[in-house]
Amino acid sequence: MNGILLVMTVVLPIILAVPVALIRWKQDTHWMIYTEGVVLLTSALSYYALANSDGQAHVLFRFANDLEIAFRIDGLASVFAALVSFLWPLATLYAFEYMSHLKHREIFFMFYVMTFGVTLGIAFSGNILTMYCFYEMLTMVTLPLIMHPLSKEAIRASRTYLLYSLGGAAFAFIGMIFILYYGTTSAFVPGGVMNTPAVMSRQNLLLIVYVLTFFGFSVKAAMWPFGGWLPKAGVAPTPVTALLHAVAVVKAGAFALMRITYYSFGADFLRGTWAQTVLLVFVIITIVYGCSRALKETHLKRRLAYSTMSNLSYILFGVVLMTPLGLTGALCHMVFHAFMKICSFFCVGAVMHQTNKNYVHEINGLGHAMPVTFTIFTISGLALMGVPGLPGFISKWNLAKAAVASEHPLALAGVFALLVSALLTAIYMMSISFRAFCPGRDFDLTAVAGYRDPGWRMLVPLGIFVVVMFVFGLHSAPLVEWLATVAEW
Amino acid sequence: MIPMTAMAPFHLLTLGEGLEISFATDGISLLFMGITTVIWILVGIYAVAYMKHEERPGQFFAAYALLYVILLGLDLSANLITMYLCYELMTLVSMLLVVHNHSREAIMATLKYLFYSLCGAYLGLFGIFYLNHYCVDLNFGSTGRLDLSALAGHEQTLLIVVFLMLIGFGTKAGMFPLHGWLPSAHPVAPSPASAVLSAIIVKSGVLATIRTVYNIIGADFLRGTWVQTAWMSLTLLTVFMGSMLAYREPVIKKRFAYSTVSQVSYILFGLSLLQEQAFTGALLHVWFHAMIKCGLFLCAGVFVVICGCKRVDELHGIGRKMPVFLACYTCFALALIGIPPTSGFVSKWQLALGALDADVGFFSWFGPVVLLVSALLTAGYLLPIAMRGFFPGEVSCSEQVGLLEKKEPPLLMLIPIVILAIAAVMSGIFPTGLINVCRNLAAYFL
Amino acid sequence: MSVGNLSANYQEAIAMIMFAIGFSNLLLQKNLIKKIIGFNIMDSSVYLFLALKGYIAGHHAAIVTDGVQSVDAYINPIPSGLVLTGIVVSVSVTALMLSLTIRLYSRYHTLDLDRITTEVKKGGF
Amino acid sequence: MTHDFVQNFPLFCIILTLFSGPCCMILRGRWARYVNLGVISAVGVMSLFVLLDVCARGGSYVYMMGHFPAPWGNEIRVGPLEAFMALFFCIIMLLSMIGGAPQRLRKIEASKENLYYVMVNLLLSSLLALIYTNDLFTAYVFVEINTISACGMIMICQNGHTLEAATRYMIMSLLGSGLLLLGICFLYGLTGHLLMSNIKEAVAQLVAAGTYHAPLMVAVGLMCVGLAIKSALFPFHSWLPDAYGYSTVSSAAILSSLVSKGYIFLLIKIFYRVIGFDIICNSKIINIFFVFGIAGMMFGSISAARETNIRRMIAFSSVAQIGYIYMGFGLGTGMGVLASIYHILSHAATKSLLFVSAAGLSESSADSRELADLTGAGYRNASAGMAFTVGALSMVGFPLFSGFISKILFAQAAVNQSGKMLPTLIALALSTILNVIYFMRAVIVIYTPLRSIPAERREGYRRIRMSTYPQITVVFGCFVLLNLVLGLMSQPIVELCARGLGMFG
Repeated sequence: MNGILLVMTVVLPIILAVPVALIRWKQDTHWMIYTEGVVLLTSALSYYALANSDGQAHVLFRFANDLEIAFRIDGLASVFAALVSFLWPLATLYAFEYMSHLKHREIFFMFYVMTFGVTLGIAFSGNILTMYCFYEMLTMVTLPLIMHPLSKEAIRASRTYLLYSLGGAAFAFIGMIFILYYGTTSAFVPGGVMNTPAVMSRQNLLLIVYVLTFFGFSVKAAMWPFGGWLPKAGVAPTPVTALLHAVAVVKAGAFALMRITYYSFGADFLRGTWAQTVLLVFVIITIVYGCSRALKETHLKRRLAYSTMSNLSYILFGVVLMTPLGLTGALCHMVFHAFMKICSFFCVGAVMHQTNKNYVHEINGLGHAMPVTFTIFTISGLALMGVPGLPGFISKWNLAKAAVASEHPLALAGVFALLVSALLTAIYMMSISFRAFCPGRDFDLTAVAGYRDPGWRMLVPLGIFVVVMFVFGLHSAPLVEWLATVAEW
Repeated sequence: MIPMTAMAPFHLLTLGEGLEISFATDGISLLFMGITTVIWILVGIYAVAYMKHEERPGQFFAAYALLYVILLGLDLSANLITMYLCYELMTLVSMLLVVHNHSREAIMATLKYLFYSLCGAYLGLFGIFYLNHYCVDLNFGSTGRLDLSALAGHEQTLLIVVFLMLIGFGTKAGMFPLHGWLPSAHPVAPSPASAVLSAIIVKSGVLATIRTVYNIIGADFLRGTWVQTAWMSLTLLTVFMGSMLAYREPVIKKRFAYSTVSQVSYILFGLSLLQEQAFTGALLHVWFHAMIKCGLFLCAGVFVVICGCKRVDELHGIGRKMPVFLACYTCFALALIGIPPTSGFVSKWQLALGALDADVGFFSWFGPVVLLVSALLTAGYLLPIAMRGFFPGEVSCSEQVGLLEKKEPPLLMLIPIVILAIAAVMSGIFPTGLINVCRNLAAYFL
Repeated sequence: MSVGNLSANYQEAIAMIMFAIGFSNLLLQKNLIKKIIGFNIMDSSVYLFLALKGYIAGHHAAIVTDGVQSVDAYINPIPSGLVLTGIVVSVSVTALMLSLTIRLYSRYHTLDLDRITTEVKKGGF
Repeated sequence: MTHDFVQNFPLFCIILTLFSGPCCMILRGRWARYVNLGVISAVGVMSLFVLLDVCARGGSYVYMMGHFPAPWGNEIRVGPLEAFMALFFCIIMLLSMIGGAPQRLRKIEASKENLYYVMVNLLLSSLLALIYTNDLFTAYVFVEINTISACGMIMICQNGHTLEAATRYMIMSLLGSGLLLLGICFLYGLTGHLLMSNIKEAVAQLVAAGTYHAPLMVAVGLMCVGLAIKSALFPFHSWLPDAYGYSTVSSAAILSSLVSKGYIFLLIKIFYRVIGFDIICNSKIINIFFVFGIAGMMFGSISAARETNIRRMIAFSSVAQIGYIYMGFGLGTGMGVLASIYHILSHAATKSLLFVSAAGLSESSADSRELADLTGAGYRNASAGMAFTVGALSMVGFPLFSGFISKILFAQAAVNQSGKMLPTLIALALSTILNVIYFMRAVIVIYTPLRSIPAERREGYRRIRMSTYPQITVVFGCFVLLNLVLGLMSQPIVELCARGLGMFG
């Protein structure tokens, strides 16, 4: 039963999404209701599956004896799946209003829903082959979403995206093969599956492969220098940028990295090796690089994209600490950053949708016209800065705790980088709020009089996100404890 | 009498594990709460009258009240986390006060203020992250909470971290090198705001430093290390530099701001000596400087909104028009310089004595010398206003002043100033009670 | 390989040399006709080689004229068969090549392959 | 059907195709076409029966032609792998012939059409012979027939490009076959046999005795180089792009996916049945294959990425794929060869699909083959667009499609080889990236909306519905299905190939 349920959760949205584009619907509301229904159904299914998962692997089919597509729910899977399943319905709701005056909406939503299924597939994948397959599929399914505007730059962006992601996957492939060969099993086992006697003889080779694999997967996690696609992909409609390029896709990359690091290669095997040092360096560079680019960027969405880049590297920082605490911190930030960033993206999206303004210097005084939106934006900005009482601080705290505890020479540098990026975050987020709320004495508010806050379909998700943020920020203990149990091995 | 040790803390809520938000009262917190409350009431009265001249008084008072609550939270916080929480919130809310009139330079100054404060706060946070691992817990205790067994081998790192924390919290206290926000934030803020800024907000930096050094790390750990030396030299440098800049600064509020920079570093110097009497002096100076500088800024407010003067040389002959007011100003000036028997003298005397019998070698005599020099400079940049105010000399009063009719400022503005002036002088004449309190506190820490 | 056995089977050596000549002609000549000639030289050298493999000194060709004699009266006939087959193949290939050459010549009025190539490129598709 | 009857089928196939060729010469175009299709499908059915039979009997058998037993007579050798290859080749050929039909009919003048089918039949017969024969010299003869018919297929629609391409093709393959022939003669001289099995025994004795090592290696080297030239291994590929790029679709599809594969299959037979694989592995030849294979993968992809003509781009990608196959040999393990064989299959299935769909795309864009002009072709000709996308993904090695499996097989084969592991894996990764660069560029171009190119360049653009050429749509369906089958149910096929390979030795 459970097996079928799992498979259904992944396959159902992919199948049920097709009618959205194929059927000729009489009215828009019909297919909107249908889409939302499918998404809600999938979320319900996945939560049900999480609620009573038996922890068994369920094989869908086999490529070969040792190559099988199998689904399994464990702690990590449930974190990611729960997160995604919570966000998707809200994002879809938001998307309805955002896309309201764009073309080819049915096609867009078809792929949007399909992506849900594929993402869940990544979450539930029980072995590395499955994960790899869904990872590749994710690329192809999200491609049309980026291409959707069909403008020149959208095409260019999608080409870049494709090149980066598939190229990264090509290197991830190497790691997969190695795990298939050197691992005792291809399934994910906390603590790693390395076949120790076979490994010991050729440790360095394995480390090289690990680093290559890490780079491969880190393309989706937008690690420097492989993150170039992320800002470019900002041309996509905001629901895509917000949900996919702040949560689903990029977090899938981080998720994959957690899998290979902690569940395949094994953190104990990697801790203290040169590989860890190398990766730490890259991650720290990314943390600072992303923020400073965000500071220079004047296009709102691209600015947020760069900030995503650096925030993802917070997660990777936790990952490469190679300790349970580190993984806890990483998971923590994975969850919290999802809410903070999707919230800020939605605010920006609301601005773009209501006013067609895309650049920082255009939003002067809008705070008086769209108070709700910009208040929420400010809150999410404060959260990203890591003001205590909001989730950003919690994840920073856990990451820093892990870093200091790991006593790795570079870890302190990492903590410092976190704070530097927090400072830069403050500047590039707060400067937006300032422009919006304090345009200066000589600014006449009639210029923005025409603009309003968006409709309920946009505001409801935003409100929910804010509430969630405060709840997590003020009382994160249960969640963090759960994550800690997940992260143990 | 004031309880020394912290009572059983009141636990509000838990952000995450290891992140308790809890409050408790101990001597230090009561001391700071006291001064905060006094200042807040007086400035509140003053502001009622003052804000008639500004727009959006509602917003101002909202932020003002909120800030008071947060400051109380800061004073009462029972562990570093709570303190940091209030510290950040304080920054954000006081930002609202600074930005209050939305002029371009106000916004710029606010961003600068935000940037500096966050720099400081994050340096502090860095330290907190680090200490969290090497401390038993982050609750405030008498002799430090370091977990020496865990610390073994990381002392040097810890020292670096502590130094960073000192600089970080020193930012709010306007200590070199991160003092740059004061002179730009004060002039743009409404005068009540700048009054509380330099009377209380900067003191929160001092409070944070005390908490870190004396409650968490413990004075003994730092005594004689390079950190102490570096700290002392930074403070002395700030003392001198601050008064020097103030001396060369024509704009009134900027001049007072620079003077704040130097005066607060008196306090930090006292703390950096890690010596009982110096500590007493520092605590005293917290009180006295709060009252005096608050008063000065209130005066500045009068200068600005009543006389419409921004620069010093526009004030000639002001004493002819509003003698009582200028008399109060003179009291403040004398107190800040430290002319006996005013309050400033008492605290500086304690500081000097503490410096002299602290065994910090070179600094034990160099410190007092610098204090003296800066006192002279203080005289140099405060007194001329009073003198030219009363005795404009053959050049008759400046044109702005000339336009004024002979009239004191409105009562609501005058009364707080007078009260503060009297307090500033009297507390110098009868300092015993306060000194005892501070002595006990010092004895409790050292 | 010492000079001794080189001289011992000089015929094979000659065959190889011819092969080399033909091969290099087929490869390097620009002129199509010369290429074809080179090809023929190459093949014939191989046939020579084969024939040598089959030939046994002092035996007759495996053609029965005056009654079947004992096996060691004849040379090995299989290579001869192979040679015949090979000749057929090479003839047909040569024919094909020649016809190609004629077509190209009638189009581009040259036998120089490189020039033809440039012509083609110029002509576009 | 009884084995006694079925066992004749291979011979029937060869004979049938061989003689149906000349028949087509006297038939009118249409009839010739039907005959050709009929023959191909008949051969396919027969090969299927042979396959079933062989699998049922669980072994290979040797079929004596004429009345002379080995070592004098000529033989056919049939095993699961041979039968399966024959079947597969027939399927691909059938699909490419149907898929290429419309364009062929437009390009070739009616009087010549039947000649084309002559060529195709001869080609098929030579391929079958190459697959089945157990006699080296027969192999040589059919290699030549193969060359001639392929040349004819290239030049069938006569224009400068095809003529020149055909000439170059001829020259290169003549060089190749010359070397092959010389190698065979050497081997004959050394062993005195032409039948593979006998040669192998003799060679085994030679190696055991340790005599004639140099000549043996020379012979092997000559044959390998010869076949490498004929199968367009880098750097002998100069003839390939033009030959595939300008000939008519079905020729390109068949040439790229079958002809070169026939030679490669012969090479495998030489490895296993003539020389003995371990001897090959001990020689340095495989390392040369390895190096040139990887070089081919890189170079082919890079030049494909620089191409703007879509047909030539696909052709260059064939160079890269051939490189994969030789790299597989170069690994020098049974796994490696197995991977290569699987790649032969998947590449055949994919490449012909790509050629046919590319033709469909360019037909919808005023017969232009320039990538820039194909903008939006995916919308004009939906089925071709889909098909091309699938092919491209399979080439990139996207899961679910055949390319992925062969990639995995290569990688797994490499992991066993400690020395060549990292180079292989990294080469795989890089060439995947390169594939992404040019194939995905093409895919994105064909799905870019038309508005980006000016209106005056759009004349001749037309919309091609699935109903316009139903048979082609069906062909696309079959190709995609084939890809999916190879991608999802690879296990039985791999096992079959492995068994067949095992019986080679």
